[in-house]
Amino acid sequence: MAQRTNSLAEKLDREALLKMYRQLVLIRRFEERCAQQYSLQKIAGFCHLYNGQEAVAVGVEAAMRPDDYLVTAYRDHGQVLARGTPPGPVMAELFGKATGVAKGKGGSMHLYDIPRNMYGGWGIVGAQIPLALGMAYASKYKGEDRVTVCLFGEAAVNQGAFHEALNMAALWKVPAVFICENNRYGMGTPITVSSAVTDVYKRASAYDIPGVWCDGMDTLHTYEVVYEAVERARRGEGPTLIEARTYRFRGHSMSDPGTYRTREEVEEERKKDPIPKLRAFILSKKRAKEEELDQIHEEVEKEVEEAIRFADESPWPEPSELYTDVYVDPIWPEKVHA
Amino acid sequence: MAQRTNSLAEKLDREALLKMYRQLVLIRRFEERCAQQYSLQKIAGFCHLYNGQEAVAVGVEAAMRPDDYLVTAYRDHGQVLARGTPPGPVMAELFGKATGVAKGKGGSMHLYDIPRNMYGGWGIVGAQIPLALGMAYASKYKGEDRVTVCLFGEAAVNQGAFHEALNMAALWKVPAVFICENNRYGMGTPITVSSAVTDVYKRASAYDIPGVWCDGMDTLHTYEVVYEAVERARRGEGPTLIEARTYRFRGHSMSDPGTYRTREEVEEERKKDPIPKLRAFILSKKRAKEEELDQIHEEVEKEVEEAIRFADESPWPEPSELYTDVYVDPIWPEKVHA
Amino acid sequence: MRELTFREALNEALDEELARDPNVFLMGEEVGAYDGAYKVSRGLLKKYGPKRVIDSPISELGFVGLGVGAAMMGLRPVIEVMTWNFALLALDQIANTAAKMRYMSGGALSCPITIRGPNGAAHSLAAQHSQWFEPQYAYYPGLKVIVPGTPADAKGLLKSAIRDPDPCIFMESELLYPTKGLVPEGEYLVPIGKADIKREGKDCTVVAWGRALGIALEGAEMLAKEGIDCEVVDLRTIRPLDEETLVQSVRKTGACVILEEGWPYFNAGAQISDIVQRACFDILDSPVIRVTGADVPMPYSKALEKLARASAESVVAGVKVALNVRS
Amino acid sequence: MRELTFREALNEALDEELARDPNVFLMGEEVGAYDGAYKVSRGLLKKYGPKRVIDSPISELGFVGLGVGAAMMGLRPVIEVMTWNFALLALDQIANTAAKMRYMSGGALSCPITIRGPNGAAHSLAAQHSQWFEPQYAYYPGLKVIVPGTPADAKGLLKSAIRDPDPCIFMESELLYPTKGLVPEGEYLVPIGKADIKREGKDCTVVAWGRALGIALEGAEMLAKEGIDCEVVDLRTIRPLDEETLVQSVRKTGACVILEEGWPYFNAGAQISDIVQRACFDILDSPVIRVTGADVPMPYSKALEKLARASAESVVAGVKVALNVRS
Ligand SMILES: Cc1ncc(C[n+]2csc(CCOP(=O)(O)OP(=O)(O)O)c2C)c(N)n1
Ligand SMILES: Cc1ncc(C[n+]2csc(CCOP(=O)(O)OP(=O)(O)O)c2C)c(N)n1
Ligand SMILES: [Mg+2]
Ligand SMILES: [Mg+2]
Repeated sequence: MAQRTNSLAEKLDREALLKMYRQLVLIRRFEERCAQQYSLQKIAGFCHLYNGQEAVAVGVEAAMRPDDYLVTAYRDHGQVLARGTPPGPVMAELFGKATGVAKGKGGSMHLYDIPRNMYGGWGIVGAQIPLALGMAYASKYKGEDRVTVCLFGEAAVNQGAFHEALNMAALWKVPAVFICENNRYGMGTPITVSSAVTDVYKRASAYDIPGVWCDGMDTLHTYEVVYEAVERARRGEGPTLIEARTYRFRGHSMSDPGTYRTREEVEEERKKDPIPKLRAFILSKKRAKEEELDQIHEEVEKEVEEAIRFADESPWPEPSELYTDVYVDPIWPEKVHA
Repeated sequence: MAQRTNSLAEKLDREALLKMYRQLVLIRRFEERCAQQYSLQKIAGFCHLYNGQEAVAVGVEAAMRPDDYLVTAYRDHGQVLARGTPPGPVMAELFGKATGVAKGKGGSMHLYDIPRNMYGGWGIVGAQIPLALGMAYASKYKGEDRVTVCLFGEAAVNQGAFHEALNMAALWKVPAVFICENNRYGMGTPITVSSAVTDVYKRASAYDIPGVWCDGMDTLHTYEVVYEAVERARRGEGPTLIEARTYRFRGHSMSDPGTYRTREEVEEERKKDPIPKLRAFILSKKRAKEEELDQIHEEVEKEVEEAIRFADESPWPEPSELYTDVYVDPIWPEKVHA
Repeated sequence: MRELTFREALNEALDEELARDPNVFLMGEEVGAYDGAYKVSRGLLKKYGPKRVIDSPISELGFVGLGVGAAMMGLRPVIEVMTWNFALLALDQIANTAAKMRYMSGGALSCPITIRGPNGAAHSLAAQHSQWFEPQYAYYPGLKVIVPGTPADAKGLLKSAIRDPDPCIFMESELLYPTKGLVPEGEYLVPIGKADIKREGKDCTVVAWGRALGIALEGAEMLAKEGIDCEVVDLRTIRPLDEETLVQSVRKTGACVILEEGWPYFNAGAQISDIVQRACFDILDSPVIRVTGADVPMPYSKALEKLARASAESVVAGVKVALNVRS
Repeated sequence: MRELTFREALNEALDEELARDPNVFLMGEEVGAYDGAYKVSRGLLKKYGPKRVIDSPISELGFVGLGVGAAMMGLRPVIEVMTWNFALLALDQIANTAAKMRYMSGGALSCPITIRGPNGAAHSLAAQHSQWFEPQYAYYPGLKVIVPGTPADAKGLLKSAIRDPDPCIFMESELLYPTKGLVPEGEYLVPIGKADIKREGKDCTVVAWGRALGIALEGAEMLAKEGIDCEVVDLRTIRPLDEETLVQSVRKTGACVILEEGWPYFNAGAQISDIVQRACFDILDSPVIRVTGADVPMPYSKALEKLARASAESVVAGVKVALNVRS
């Protein structure tokens, strides 16, 4: 059931709303530019864009404290930007440069910002769910009041890892919130083809935890629903499973033409674009003027432009970096493998 | 919810009831003698006895057609005997003899009787569940009207394999019945310690399939509930999850003293012994006389004695057997590995 | 003979086997409606319908287990793992069930399954998507491990694997999919467990398989210009290993370099080296040399990735070490 | 020095580390109320309570993943796998997450987890419960793989593993648990990555680790009676491997036999053989000889199981082959 809250969103101040708006615009613009940079072959490998799903990352971020933990899958540009990592080092990572958030070693699927409590960025479908369990377990162990929010796609729910982790999370009431970004497709496979139960939130019943859904195209609704779950977790009442119903505007990754969806379906979903939606709310509530919002677009434009320049101008990693970070201390003398 | 049927059991004829009774007694006696033979070190390795749970194997067998398929875990003596495999080759397998059902190569945890559609006997907790999915999938693929029944313990339900298999079984409506033998402990761990949901049948809701429970200490109730599910599967209506509530009278395996349960609890459960229960039913319905039932006990006693003699007198596998059955055709010349 | 890509050759093998035997079916993530993540199964759903070509959920342990169970019942499943990186999730069903059922049942059960998909790194896919898994599977008795290096071998070996009565692990390569090669017309099989000499030579044996074959051949060409004549042995199958062909070649050339794209330690080449050092002890003038990838998780950045990978240049260097030739 | 069993030595290590560092916790199936399936954690729940010693559901992928996640947050989880056979289900979290997080994050993440449990066959446990997994883990850069052979090493190495900042795979042996050995009093650590010469000798180096160490020493004693003096090198750690000690020993004795209980192909010994053949090429009088288990899933019947396993007799035979001595 979609959880209706006491209009928490109504209480958000101008600053909060503009921050959210800026994040939405930043993510969208960042992803658009990524697509370009990918065609220019400055970005390589698998690159999964977040266009359309921005309301989830932004709504989630608004619901979290900065010291709460976030972990997600390979579709992670939006989340790291929402956490506040400057776009420069993110773009540099995508370019494989030494100034990237992971020194160029991780790439698009493996973005981290530990000081900002963004814990990745993982490429094996579902694998971040047991990790999140461990993160939340650690918080509980340490007596912290910090919550771990874990994001995953609706196709990941069919992994055993989801099941095992949710059972333990429920059993031990760890402070975690499990959020399924249901964009209805796992690569080219619609959820109806892969899941016996297509209302993802209903899977919560198998673990006796609350299962709710939210409109993942609506930043504020996402914020409200996630906020309740985060605070519930913080109070020690255990995990919640949230299904954020959303949609990705582009293909699964840069190499996917996305022909498994009809043009009509995509057009229909594009009408629910989270950016105009939040804009309309802000304007209708008179929290900001048109020009102020337009100004944000311009600032973001420059910020992303600057990020690309930063990435472009950054150096490649030194060859010696090949052998660092495998272990804390290298285990064998560097040797040529020929 | 425990499914109440139109008293299918009432319609069972004398022959059917006596067959069930004989199976219960055979399994019980076989297991008692196994325990002895284990102390004599004629049986080695892990040996998981079935005492107390007999009603499940026997009720299930009565609900199946002989050409339906059965697959279970390592606690498999009861199931193979219920399928009709003579106790001699089963005991010989436990003794590691060449005349065993798997030529002595499998042992207690890996009993098979393919002509009787008993497909093992598997040692990795939960691993037989995807196998069962594949077996039922194969039936559907071939257009057979044969049903696969899969047994597993309540602790196996926490494995990812369970979750993945049940989703696909439900999605593709394969002719399978998944039966959890809930004996309340996985080794020394009570279900309350390992599962967020202790009514196992409720997990069915996560796959949108029927979930029911039966009294797994009651052969006839088990028979009725399983029968409905088997026939439902046969009609092509898809899988059912059944929780058979039962109890093992002995430790997890021969090496387990079972100190994690109170004497009182075990005593209490022993009062629900499925053998006197079926006996009372048969007598109350006047389907047989006391002496006839006693006669069965005597016959079984001899049969098991004979099985032990058979196993004792059987030869050990030939050394050359070490290298057979790895592949259909050996892949490398036999060589000494020194 | 026609020129086909590796991808097309595999597609033909699947197509022919689906047509030949109604017990063959193909299952995996995206194999149907999407035509395969790497388009190996292109057109097969359309041609054979959803009974024979099945899109699975993302449940590697579950659908590999499904295949193992269906094989146990006499079907001939071909299970596609989108890449072998993801198949670690299913290793239990492969190593503990498929590889052992025949033995544990005293021969009563068989498991004629083929599990296939791309192995090894492509470009800039980073650590979790750039791994070679041959040694992980070749360790287990009960499995066969096949790693073809040319379109013709890929087709003939995949057909053999599908018909094989034992569980076959079939490893392809994303980078090979678009590469072309001559493929015989019509039906043919390549036997499992037979190596093939892809280039004859007299100075040094270079052992390779899968995508490394092309790198080895490239290295051999470079060496030929310097007057060094390499014999390139394409193992094609890792388990069982064709020790005879391997040893004969090294006994002929007197030197051995093993090329492997994966990590340098506890890999497949180590076993090959062990065989050669024992079987050719009396004739080797220098130790067996191994050329491998670096002992690091694969970095994303192209600047680093190229350093982490085995190359024709490293083969050249390796052969020179083996032959005691100064560069 | 006192005599302790292997089990007691491990228990002491856990006890001391739990007492020393509040970030250390022990989780696994049956580790708490049941005192451990093999009683390694006996008494620890009682002493440290349910926060520090936690019984997990049977969810290997899940609770190993939990440990990896908790380690990422700075805790020091010790995760017990009831046996390594079951840990195949969790290999994805070990190989794809634990081993790679440091690299993929450019050093921002660490994963100081220890995963431990029994490895190898006991008696008559049949195919699915009788496997050796060293080579499967040692392949992955990012992991450390430790396989102690004596109670003293077990204690000192487990303590080192728990304190180590990288993910450690710690392999014990059910058959070793009840065996006794001298263990130093008080606190001590044994360094990871250092081999140890457990018997000095001059004629032939026998390389072993884990339970094979005892078999190697037994073989060496038998050979001593025949006047053959073996040096037994206990590797103790498989990754990183102490090549220096290994090579020094072989250069001293001039011959090398590697004993491994696991399967013969693509195992850990193959890598060791490769190292030795290259580093000692100039001084070896005979090839490196390997003694291993048979290339079959483990049979249940004792009649067959004993044939499948490496033994002191097979070590004796192997050394004689290496030394060209007729039996
Ligand atoms: C275990 C595993 N299997 C398969 C893949 C390949 N793969 C990457 S993303 C993906 C689809 C996942 O879909 P979903 O969980 O819905 O997330 P979305 O991409 O829609 O955000 C697949 C199959 C993988 N990375 N890991
Ligand atoms: C994957 C795996 N983990 C652990 C074990 C060890 N083990 C064998 S039986 C068992 C308990 C299983 O309990 P349950 O599923 O309830 O079945 P029961 O023994 O009660 O019949 C455990 C932990 C195993 N065999 N496989
Ligand atoms: Mg999706
Ligand atoms: Mg149980």
